[in-house]
Amino acid sequence: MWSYALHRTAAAAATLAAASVIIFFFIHFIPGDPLYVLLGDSATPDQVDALRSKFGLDQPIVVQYLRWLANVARGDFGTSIFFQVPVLRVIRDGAETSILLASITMIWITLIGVPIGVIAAMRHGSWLDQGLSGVAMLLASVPTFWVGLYLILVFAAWLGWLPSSGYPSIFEQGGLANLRYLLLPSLTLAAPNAALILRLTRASMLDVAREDYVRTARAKGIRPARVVFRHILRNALLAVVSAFGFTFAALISEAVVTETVFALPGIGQLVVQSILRRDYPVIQGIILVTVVLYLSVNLLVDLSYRFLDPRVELR
Amino acid sequence: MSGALRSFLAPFLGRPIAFLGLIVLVGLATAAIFAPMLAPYDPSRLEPVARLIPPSAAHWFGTDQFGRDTFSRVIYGSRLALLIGVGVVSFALVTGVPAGVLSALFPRFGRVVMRMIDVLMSFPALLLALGLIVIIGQGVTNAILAIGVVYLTTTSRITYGLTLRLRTETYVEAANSMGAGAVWTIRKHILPNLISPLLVQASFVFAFAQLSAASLDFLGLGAPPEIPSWGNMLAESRIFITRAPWLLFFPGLSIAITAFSLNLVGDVLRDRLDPRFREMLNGNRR
Amino acid sequence: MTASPILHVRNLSTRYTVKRGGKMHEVEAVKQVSFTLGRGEVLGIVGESGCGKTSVARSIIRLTRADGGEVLFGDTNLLTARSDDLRKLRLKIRMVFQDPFASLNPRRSIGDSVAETGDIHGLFQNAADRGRQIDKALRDVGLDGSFSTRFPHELSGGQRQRVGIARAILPAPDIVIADEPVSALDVSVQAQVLNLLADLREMMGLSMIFISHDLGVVGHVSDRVAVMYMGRLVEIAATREIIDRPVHPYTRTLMAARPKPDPAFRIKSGIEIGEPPSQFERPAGCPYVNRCSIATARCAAEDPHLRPVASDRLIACHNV
Amino acid sequence: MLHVSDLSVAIGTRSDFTDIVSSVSFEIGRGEILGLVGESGCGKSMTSLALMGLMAEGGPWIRSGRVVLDGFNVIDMPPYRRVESGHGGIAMIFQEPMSSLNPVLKIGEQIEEALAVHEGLAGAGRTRKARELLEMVRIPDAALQLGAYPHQLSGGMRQRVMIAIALACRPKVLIADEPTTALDVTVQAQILSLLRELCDTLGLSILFITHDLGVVAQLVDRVAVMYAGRIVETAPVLQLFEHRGHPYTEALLSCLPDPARPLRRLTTIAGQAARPGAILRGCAFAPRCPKIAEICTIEAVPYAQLSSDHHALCRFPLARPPS
Repeated sequence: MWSYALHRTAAAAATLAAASVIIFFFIHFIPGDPLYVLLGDSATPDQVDALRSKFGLDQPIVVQYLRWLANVARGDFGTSIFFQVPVLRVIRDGAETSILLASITMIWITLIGVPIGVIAAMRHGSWLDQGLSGVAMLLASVPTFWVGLYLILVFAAWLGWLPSSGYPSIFEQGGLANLRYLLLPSLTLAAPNAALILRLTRASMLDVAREDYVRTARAKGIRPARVVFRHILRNALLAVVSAFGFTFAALISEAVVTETVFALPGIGQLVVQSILRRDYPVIQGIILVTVVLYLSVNLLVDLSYRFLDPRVELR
Repeated sequence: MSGALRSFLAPFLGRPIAFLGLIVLVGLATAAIFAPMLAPYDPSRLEPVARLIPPSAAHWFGTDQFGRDTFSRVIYGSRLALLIGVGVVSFALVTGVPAGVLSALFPRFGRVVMRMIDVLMSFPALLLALGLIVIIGQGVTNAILAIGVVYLTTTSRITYGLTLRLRTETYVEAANSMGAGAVWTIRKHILPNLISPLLVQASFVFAFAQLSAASLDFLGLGAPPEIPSWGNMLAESRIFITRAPWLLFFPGLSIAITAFSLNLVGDVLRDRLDPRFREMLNGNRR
Repeated sequence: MTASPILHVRNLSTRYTVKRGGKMHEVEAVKQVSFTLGRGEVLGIVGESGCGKTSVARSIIRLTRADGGEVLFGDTNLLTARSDDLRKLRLKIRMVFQDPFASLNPRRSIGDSVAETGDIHGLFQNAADRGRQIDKALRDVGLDGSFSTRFPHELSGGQRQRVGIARAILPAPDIVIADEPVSALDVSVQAQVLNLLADLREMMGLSMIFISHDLGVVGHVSDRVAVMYMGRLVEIAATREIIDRPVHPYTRTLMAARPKPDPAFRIKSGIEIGEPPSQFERPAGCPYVNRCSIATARCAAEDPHLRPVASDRLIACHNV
Repeated sequence: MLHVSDLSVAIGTRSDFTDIVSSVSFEIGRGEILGLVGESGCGKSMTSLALMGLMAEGGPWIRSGRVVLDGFNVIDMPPYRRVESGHGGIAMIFQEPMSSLNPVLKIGEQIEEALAVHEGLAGAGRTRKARELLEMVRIPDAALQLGAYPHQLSGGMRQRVMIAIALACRPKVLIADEPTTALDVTVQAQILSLLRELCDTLGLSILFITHDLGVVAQLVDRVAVMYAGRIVETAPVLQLFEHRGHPYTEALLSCLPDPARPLRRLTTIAGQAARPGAILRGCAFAPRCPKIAEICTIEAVPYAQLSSDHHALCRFPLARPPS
């Protein structure tokens, strides 16, 4: 039982290790002396010497990498050039927004994408099916920020129901009501990805419906609705669950744009600001955090597969 | 030649909407090529007097805050869209396909390459592109390269899966049993059977590249402002969202129609594919 | 009637490593298989799925890497042949495959597929010569030249199998290894292809290894029959002997289980035949031990070797 | 027990259709095994799906015919509606054991599911009945196997589970669509003997569909030979093998390689198998028939009665060879 879980975890760790090497070299790839890249052009000489010894920049590259890895393990991602505070703290401030945004979006994707995909598949070929598939394809072809801007135009500017930007934390004044700031952003982020999940659910439902064991179930005299939910949906969801892995990746990517459109104080917007401000340590830190987050979500999806599909032991 | 054309068009004739998709793509290409003739105004000519005019007979799509004609800028924008699409697709195919094919046919080489691809795929798409742009700098070519790397990973992974599948086909084994070398197998058996699945992949990559490029432009990290691009136009329109909604509508619609048509064409071609390959092409990502 | 041998297979062994339940398993697909093929002879290899009959063929033609033993064709060992020896092997020993729908590349014309060997090894002087050889090969298998410009999807299963045979015989080979060539065809089409193979055998003096799970077909086509079980050769003898007087317990079971197309001879139902063990729990000693009606303690301990029991019959069993 | 009369299945639209099964009629008595034999594309599997009411919507549709089970016409009724109307007496097993069981459900669950529908048993009673069914189909340590998943069983074992599931539906008639084609010959022998045993002990009637004339000879009581969507000959199995009335049956049997007389050329059938619907008038086998006459291609062909229960769809049936 454990060999599969251990095997998958080891694979994820190996990928993370390899990714960390690339992330480490990120600073060195940037044109210019790594010291001034890390400290900014107006760094004072003693700041430069302090940093050189801390990261052992005069040491061979492997030692530098290990030194960097040790620091990162301890949570020391270096100091933000712009904010002059530890990078981790900058990221932590933005974490709440991004995590809440991602979670609410995942809920929308699951609530909208899967059920409608099932309905479209059950009504295969009907007007409803073609309509839903058409809308899904349209949503999957539309730039995220265009959807966002239009939601702002309609719900914030014209109707004034919802705030168009900003996000006061739920721990501050206003409490949970502040979540309404995330309503439009999460819908913007959910639209294209829910469309993809809808099309995937529909396609895998239709594939499974053609399988022999579904014909066996019908031959047993089982009512159509029960055949759909007990036999077709259960197998179709296997494909959908495995798609949640890369949907989460798409989510992180588009969050960068969505947070910029809605001026949300999340990690996504932070990356863009840091790039424009040439705040490289923060960029490096964010990339590392998102890669760790993404690989862990992928690992979770992989491990959950173990319980959904009994054949997985064979793999 | 007409035989190949007819066989290419065949899937579209049956489905009117898909045919529409094809027509839109042809329209995009014509707009891009004949932009100077089609655009009524010089896209970058400032006309302070004609600032923020709504769509009218003189300016079909209205004008922006500098008095530039939106319709002309949309027409010229199709040039960049085509350039980005073709650039990203060719980069992804030129690098991804050989990597996928060779990795599948030479397992020792394959294990290393596919591991590297896995590592690259652990970076969410836009972050990978942004990271690359930070290193190689902004600009159209760099944007194409950055987005190209993102779709190099999915293309090589899909090609790897397809080639692994093709390698076990009986006709490839028959060729091996007759003494066919790797080059012959690739040229005569693998590549010809990769063409239609890769055509499907190319349409999806072309569509996603539009969206990624627009995002980069919107974040101000894509094409420089002086080049008319749909993404830049949207970024600039943000401030006038309520006063000049047409600035938001037309560029966004152009991106959506282009991406939608390409997705449609990709879908239609995918339905004609051998069912065993169809399922492999779901692994795309934005 | 052993004609002078054209092919010697000695102690051929092939192992696959298979991933199952997270662990790697070694499966002995072919274990110490030895036999000779006479010039102009048809040797049938029969056995159930997973018995290694296809692996033997794939090892000889080097589609699969054998782990041990040797295959002598004339004086060259095919398993280690290099450059022009290997080229000779590719032209002299040809293979016909089972599935007519998968053995032809859908994107290439019938002519190109038939001429593939010639194109690879440069057997054609010029395009005209190539066209002639294609037409001749197609006519030899009962099709006409017009097929060369058509594509696989325009042909029936039987026609495609004929194209597969044309591709194999184009370079006038000495040996054709046919791996279940008619199993995917209907009875009426099967008869046509079997007649074709018989004609080609006479016309070109071909020696053949004919692999099938269908005893009726193998019995009809072969001069001698080898029976395989769990990677081993358990019995080999003249066809008449195997059909009328099977000796090895497994061969007897196989003969008994075959549904003869004659309602007068019905299998007495209920005879205990048991299931072949999976490749992964291979019993020690003789592989047939736990299904064999005459098994003794020795069978469970010691794996029997193939030994002659009559003028031209070899058996791998302690008690026969 | 089961009467099928004038069953026709067509493809295409209601106005412009082609019959892939045209006016097929036969009966199966209690405890009798009727073999439906023919080459691929002759419509035998389509006939079985039509009998079961498993026609997928959008695909071929039943144009005409009656399927009377114990006096009740169940034509065009999907299985669940037959069960609800109390006439669910037909069960079915299929060719591919590898893909006919739901890979994510335990064997026990898939049997109990059928029991729930047909027997209304619940809880422990249902599990006990499922175990009994597994024992009835000779699966070793049945209790353990209830908890197994399909991928853990061999092809032969899975086919036995399919039979157990069919038995759970308390059938009067079992339709078996090439159940042993994908199995090895030794495993096939056991499945065939199991089916014969179930016939004798439970009085079960079986419609056995196959292309293998050897299996027909070994198992069935009566045979119906199909060609291009039509039944061309029906007879008790011994009679059919001795006196082949229809030229196609004669050609089919003489194509069989017979180890007893090796190395002689097999007789073959000229031409290609008829595409369904290609032959509109006269006899479908005419183009390939050695005894073709002008009238064969024009007039509709009547059934010739060769003996009380042996008839052939041929104007010039073959005479009985001197015994």
